[in-house]
Amino acid sequence: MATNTPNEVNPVEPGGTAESEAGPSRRELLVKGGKVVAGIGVAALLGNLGNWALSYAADKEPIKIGILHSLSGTMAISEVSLRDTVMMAVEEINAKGGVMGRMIKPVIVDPASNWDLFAEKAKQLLLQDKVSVTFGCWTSVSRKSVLPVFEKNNGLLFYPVQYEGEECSRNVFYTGAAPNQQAVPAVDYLMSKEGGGFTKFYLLGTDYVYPRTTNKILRAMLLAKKVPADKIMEEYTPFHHQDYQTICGKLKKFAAGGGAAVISTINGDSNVPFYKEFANQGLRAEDAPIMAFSVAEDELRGMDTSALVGHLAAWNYYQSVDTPQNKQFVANFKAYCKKNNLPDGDKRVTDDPIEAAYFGVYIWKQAVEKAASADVDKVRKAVYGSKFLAPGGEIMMDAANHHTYRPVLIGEILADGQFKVVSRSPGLVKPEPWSEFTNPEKGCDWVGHQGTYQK
Amino acid sequence: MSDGTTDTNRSGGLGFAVVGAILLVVMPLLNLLPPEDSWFHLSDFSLNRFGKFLAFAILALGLDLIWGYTGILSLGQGVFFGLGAYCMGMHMMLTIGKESVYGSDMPDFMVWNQVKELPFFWKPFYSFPAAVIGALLVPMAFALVFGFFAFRSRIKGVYFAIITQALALAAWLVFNRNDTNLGGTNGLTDFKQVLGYRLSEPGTQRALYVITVLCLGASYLLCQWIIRSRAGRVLVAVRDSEKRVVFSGYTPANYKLFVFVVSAGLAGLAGLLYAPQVGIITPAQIGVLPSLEMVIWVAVGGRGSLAGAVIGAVSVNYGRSVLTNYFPELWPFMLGGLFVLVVLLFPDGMVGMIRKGKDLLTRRKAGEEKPIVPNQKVVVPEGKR
Amino acid sequence: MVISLGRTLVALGIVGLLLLFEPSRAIAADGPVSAPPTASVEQALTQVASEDESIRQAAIRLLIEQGDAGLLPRLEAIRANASRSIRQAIKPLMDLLKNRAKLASPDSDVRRSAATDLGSSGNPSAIAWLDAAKVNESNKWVRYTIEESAALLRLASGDPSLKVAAAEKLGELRSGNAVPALKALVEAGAVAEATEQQKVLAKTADAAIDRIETWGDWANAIETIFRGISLSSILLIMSLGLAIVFGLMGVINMAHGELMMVGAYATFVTQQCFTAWFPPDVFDWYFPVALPVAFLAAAGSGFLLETTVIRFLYGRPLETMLATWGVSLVLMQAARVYFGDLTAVVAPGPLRGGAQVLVGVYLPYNRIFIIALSIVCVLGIYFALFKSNLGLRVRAVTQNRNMSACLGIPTRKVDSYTFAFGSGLAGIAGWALTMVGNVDPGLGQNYIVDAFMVVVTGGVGKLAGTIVASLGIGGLNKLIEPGLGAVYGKVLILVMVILFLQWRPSGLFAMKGRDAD
Amino acid sequence: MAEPSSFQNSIIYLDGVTVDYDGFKALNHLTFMVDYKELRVVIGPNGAGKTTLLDVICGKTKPAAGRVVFGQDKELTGKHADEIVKLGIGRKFQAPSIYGNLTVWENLDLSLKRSSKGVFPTLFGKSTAEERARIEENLETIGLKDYAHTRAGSLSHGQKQWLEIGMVILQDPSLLLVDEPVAGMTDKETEQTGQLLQSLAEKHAIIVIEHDMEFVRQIARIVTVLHEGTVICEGTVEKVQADARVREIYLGRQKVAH
Repeated sequence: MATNTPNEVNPVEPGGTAESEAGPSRRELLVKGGKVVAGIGVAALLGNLGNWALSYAADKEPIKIGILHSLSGTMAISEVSLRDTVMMAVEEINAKGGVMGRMIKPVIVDPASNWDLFAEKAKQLLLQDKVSVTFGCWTSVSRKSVLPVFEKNNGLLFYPVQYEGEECSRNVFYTGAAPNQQAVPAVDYLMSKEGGGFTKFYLLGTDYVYPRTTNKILRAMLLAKKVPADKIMEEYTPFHHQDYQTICGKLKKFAAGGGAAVISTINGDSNVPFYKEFANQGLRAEDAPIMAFSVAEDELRGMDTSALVGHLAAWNYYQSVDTPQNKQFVANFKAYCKKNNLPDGDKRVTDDPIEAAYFGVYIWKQAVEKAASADVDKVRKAVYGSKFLAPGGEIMMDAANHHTYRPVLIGEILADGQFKVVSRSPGLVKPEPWSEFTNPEKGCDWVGHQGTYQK
Repeated sequence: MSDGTTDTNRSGGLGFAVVGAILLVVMPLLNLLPPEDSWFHLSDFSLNRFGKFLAFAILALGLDLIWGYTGILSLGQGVFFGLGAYCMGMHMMLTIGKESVYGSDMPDFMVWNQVKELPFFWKPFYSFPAAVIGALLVPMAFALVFGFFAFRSRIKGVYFAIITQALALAAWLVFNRNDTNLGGTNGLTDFKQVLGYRLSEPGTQRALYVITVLCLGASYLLCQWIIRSRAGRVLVAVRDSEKRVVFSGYTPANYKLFVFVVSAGLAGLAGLLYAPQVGIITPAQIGVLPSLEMVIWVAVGGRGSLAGAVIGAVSVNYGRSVLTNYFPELWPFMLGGLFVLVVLLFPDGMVGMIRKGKDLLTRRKAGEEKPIVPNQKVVVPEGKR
Repeated sequence: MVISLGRTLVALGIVGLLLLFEPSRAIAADGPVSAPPTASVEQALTQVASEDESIRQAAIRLLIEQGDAGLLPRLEAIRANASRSIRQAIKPLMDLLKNRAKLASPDSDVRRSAATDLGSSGNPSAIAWLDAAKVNESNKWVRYTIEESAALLRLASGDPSLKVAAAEKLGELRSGNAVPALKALVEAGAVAEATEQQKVLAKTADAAIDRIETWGDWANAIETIFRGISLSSILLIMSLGLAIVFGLMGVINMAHGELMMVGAYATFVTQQCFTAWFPPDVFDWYFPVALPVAFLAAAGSGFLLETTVIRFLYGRPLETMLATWGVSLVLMQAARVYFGDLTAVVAPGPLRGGAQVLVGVYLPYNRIFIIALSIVCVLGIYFALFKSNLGLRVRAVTQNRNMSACLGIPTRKVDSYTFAFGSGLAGIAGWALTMVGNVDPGLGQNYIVDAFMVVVTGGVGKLAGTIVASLGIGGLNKLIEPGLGAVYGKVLILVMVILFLQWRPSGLFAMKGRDAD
Repeated sequence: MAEPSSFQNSIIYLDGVTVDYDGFKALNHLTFMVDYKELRVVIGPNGAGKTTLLDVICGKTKPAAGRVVFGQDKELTGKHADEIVKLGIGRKFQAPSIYGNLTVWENLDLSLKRSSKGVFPTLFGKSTAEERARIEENLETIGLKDYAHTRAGSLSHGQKQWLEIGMVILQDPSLLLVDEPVAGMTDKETEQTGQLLQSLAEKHAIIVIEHDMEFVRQIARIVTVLHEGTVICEGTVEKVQADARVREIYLGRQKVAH
């Protein structure tokens, strides 16, 4: 899927002072710098042999897993958190004796927010490091870039971010939401009496695959629900767009007379300028709420939330979800970040992709144990239909379509960057990679069929 | 000619043959012959990756021609690279056929974009020769038009650099648009075959590698021929004193246009070879930052030296590939730092350093003639001061 | 020299800010008096939770007529224990009461938003409340909204004569919010079986729509112009420092965007210091304080950049560009490592929201502020260049470096200070940009290519060129965007710039004369 | 042709040319002509418009008013510099303008007059024996025979000046514009340069701009004095030196003792 969201590491947070925050990271940098000086020569000489040497330094026969998240470049801000999460899960599992008595040994690579480097690093993980499973990717394009590599070499990828659907790969497990688990229920909610009974929809997104596909589904859905076509507007802005004056002007005109809601799939750093402009042009959350699919706690951390309060988001998990295991999870995550001197330490927050990345590791672990093997084909079968008590409540892997049953939660943004849940699906929602509105004839099934099939 | 090619004349032929033999014969054999666990075995992955670097080296040659020799800084080479890669990519998209996710004859992204009919500009790319010719001619034609307007009005120096940068930004924005039917941010991917050969087969990749090496060799010889011709000296002359070139009866704009178009063609060729080897081409490869990075390759290797361009492209990309494994957060520091360092201290890059080292060793013997340093500023550049 | 100029700018900035800090706009309005609940009210309060729909409706009607916000806590209690259908039934009642109470709020924004809500509630009882509130209302725009809401409610009421009057009123108010309702009336009047009354009403509504839409076009035009000016001022403020350095040294500083980022982070850090060390009621002051901090941080970085890198590359503008780009990579990554997150600063109170100047025309304060700041910067630079000693030297070196050196002007120092000053301006730009966007490592990249274009189009050495070019590029951009969208707008502008350079290859105000090239 | 018959003999003819730099009139309604095979020296104080005069002739600067005629009937006004060069006007700049990264030989080779200097003829062109002989001969003339394969950037200042003159000669122009050729030269070099120019004047028309009065006396036949963009005096060296206005300008404005 999607977002260019914030969340790496490290900012100065409210309450702390700038200096005291900058200190450790600077020292950290110096230490790293030292390592570089020492390491560069060796690394440059050994090149790929380095990996080989490292892997033999470990204990007897660990299971190797790959972590394929951008640690530098524009996406680092989002993806570093997922690496941390996976590492935390790995540490937890290893502390309890590993998988079938074997330690998990993560191989971390950095595709540097560069899509073709994603393909290269995926090849490296599969062909050279021969990992059993890979946890990674954030943007749709990075997933699409590695997909052929995984399919060609029969690898296994756990993809933890909500996405646009219309994909059904034998080599990927999708632990984030399919469109029918996020976008569709969110709009359903807005149309309901409880949600405000909105009748006009402005679909606004960053111009790439996730917003385009999501909006295609939403448009089909709205038309099916008898919303006239002239009450639906669709607009896309380029990545990193900053100037939302014109769009907010259009929006104001569209919203006049009431009953209008904005469905935002705006990505990453465009959000703050958009919300600010929206508020400054005199638009209110009461008249025209913005329902966002790419704004989560991690993005709101350290952001000026004043312009966002009262607007909505749809996810499958929030840090504020009130379950005992979630309290434990949040506390563990903060403790992990603090212990490992990760930037921001215990000020870190959890959100939907973090939870999805986390339980993905456990789903894989359970499957390996069930299959008594780390072999991709065996693990795949063992994943089908497996359940896990995730922080946000029990989730279940679909019996055939490689996606995940999850609950749908609509949240309202609060001033502290957390969400108040205003609506919750009655139970777990079955994932549908092919939307009933745009591809009613298609289904995804790797048990009874060979992937995508005609119903 | 003086730009270091005088010594290439003497020892260059041999060096070219040796390097060519290693790249063309030894590397594929190392991939093919030794058993997989041998120390000498070169994995499919490494060979394929190296092929990608060599494709970049072709682009670097073109950039060296325009920047190193002629002194025109083009910050828009990524655009030409992208045009070439997209032409090839479009062909490969069309050959996927029913194997795609949607099982449609149309490329996947058009299906989800609800494009019902293949846009007209896609149609020629059903043909492989058309795609190859397009990958070369489209960038060249684009460079011809853009360059014609730029050079005709005597836009130069910093001005030219800035408008080519703006061009890269504009191209990036346009390619990112979904309604241009070029695949948007996701670009073109999931290629299956080229000319009926499966891209997933190591043999196909090996063949692509060999073709890349051959293209690189041919490009190298082409560039060498250009710079050794009188026209090549005019290019250097343009860099040294454009005013004098005008007053010697040449029209510098035509020469600049020529070299700009050639460099665009080489960038297109690089893109053409890149797409099938990497298996994806996205707008991320053609924007402002990648275009600037291409300049780094040449700067690091040594501008004004063809060998330098090749060495720079390969070593910077190899460095990135390896170092991002170990020091991901430090890579941008290194890249930036390297660039500042090279510009400040080693304006002739790695080749310049090697040459200087060699000179130190041979000075006693050779004596008389001063080493020729291509980038030493002799004439204060026009435009400023 | 630079410092004294910095001081001037700081002073000007602070003055500008003070002008924005308006005295608080509290007014004393009499709220609805909370009388002790009468027996009927008490009865209604129990009936409101009745499962019987008709009883419940009657109770709700009564409570609305009473309009007593004092009952809210009790209703809340009832709602907490009620079933879902009852909860949903009570909610509109509570919203109405809440909004009625809010009509008496001291905060004009709250009053206004309450009036808007009442207008869209569709409940005729609110008409009387609104009419009552209007009498005491001193704020022009709140009164406007009250009138608009009342008219909207009347338009939805049953009385035909009221409806005609309301339609007329809404036309008079140029209320964009009324258009959908008015259009519905026009449609109702157009059908064959429409009554005479409906036809009259349709005619009135049609006339009202006409007025509203004509005005809407005007408002749109005004806002478009404002947006153009606003974007131009952002470009201008970014380009000024760049242009000065370009004029003097022939160098485009590719790290200029990252120096802006330094300014933005300086602002962010200042904000963090304020939240940490100062009481919350002086929090808003972090922003003016951040101005000199941002200026000095960026100027310092610029000075460092000049002394360690750029001075060794004189006479090689292209190499300088590349080296500064290397520096920009390093700075960006440094920010990513130190600050990481996508962060943003909290706008100080006076810069939040917008001023409504005309019906349908909102001018956000942050944008007005940036426009004002760009004017201040231009004036500041004008004085620095033309009225100060350093300025004289800068101009001398810009025109003829060798001659200046012969006359004993320390050209090296002039370069150094000018570069630092240009960088400081970048810091100010970064400071100002925190008001419209994020503070993140990519901040500098967002508009920077546009800023380069401005400088190139404007030409070397003339402030006026930069001003005209940024107005041109910014204005055109906003003019084209509504029609073509942001992307093709940018592409079109690039084409226009290239064509423009055909006509003037070295920019709008190129230096003429023998030394020109 | 509407020109009076006396202009029929001039190789270059400027008619009422005005050049305006932001209000400053570098040339003010200047009328000026030079005959075929004439060696003309133009002198004048700083800012008199001497270099601008050359700029206008070779198309580097566009006049605001007036016109420039080359030969009998070739209108130069509005033409680009490269077109004007092809018509047969060569120029040596004040600061030596050569290709520092090429050898002396290559410098000359590029300057040699050829039938076409378009991209493709140049790309495929090979030097003929005759062309090489001309370059050899030229090297002899400018005294750089021993430096043929030296990088031009490492020549001495005087050698660079000569190289540039050599390059201009190889273009075989009918009119040579020479801007301060002896600036920075030693006395001996100056004298040699003078001889060189005089010998060239047998085949070409030459306009020399010079400050050094000694040198002017050595080479000049007719001297034109420019002041504030107009001709104030024209004639032999003696006549010019005797002219009261010239003395006033030089002595009154700046103490040039030459």
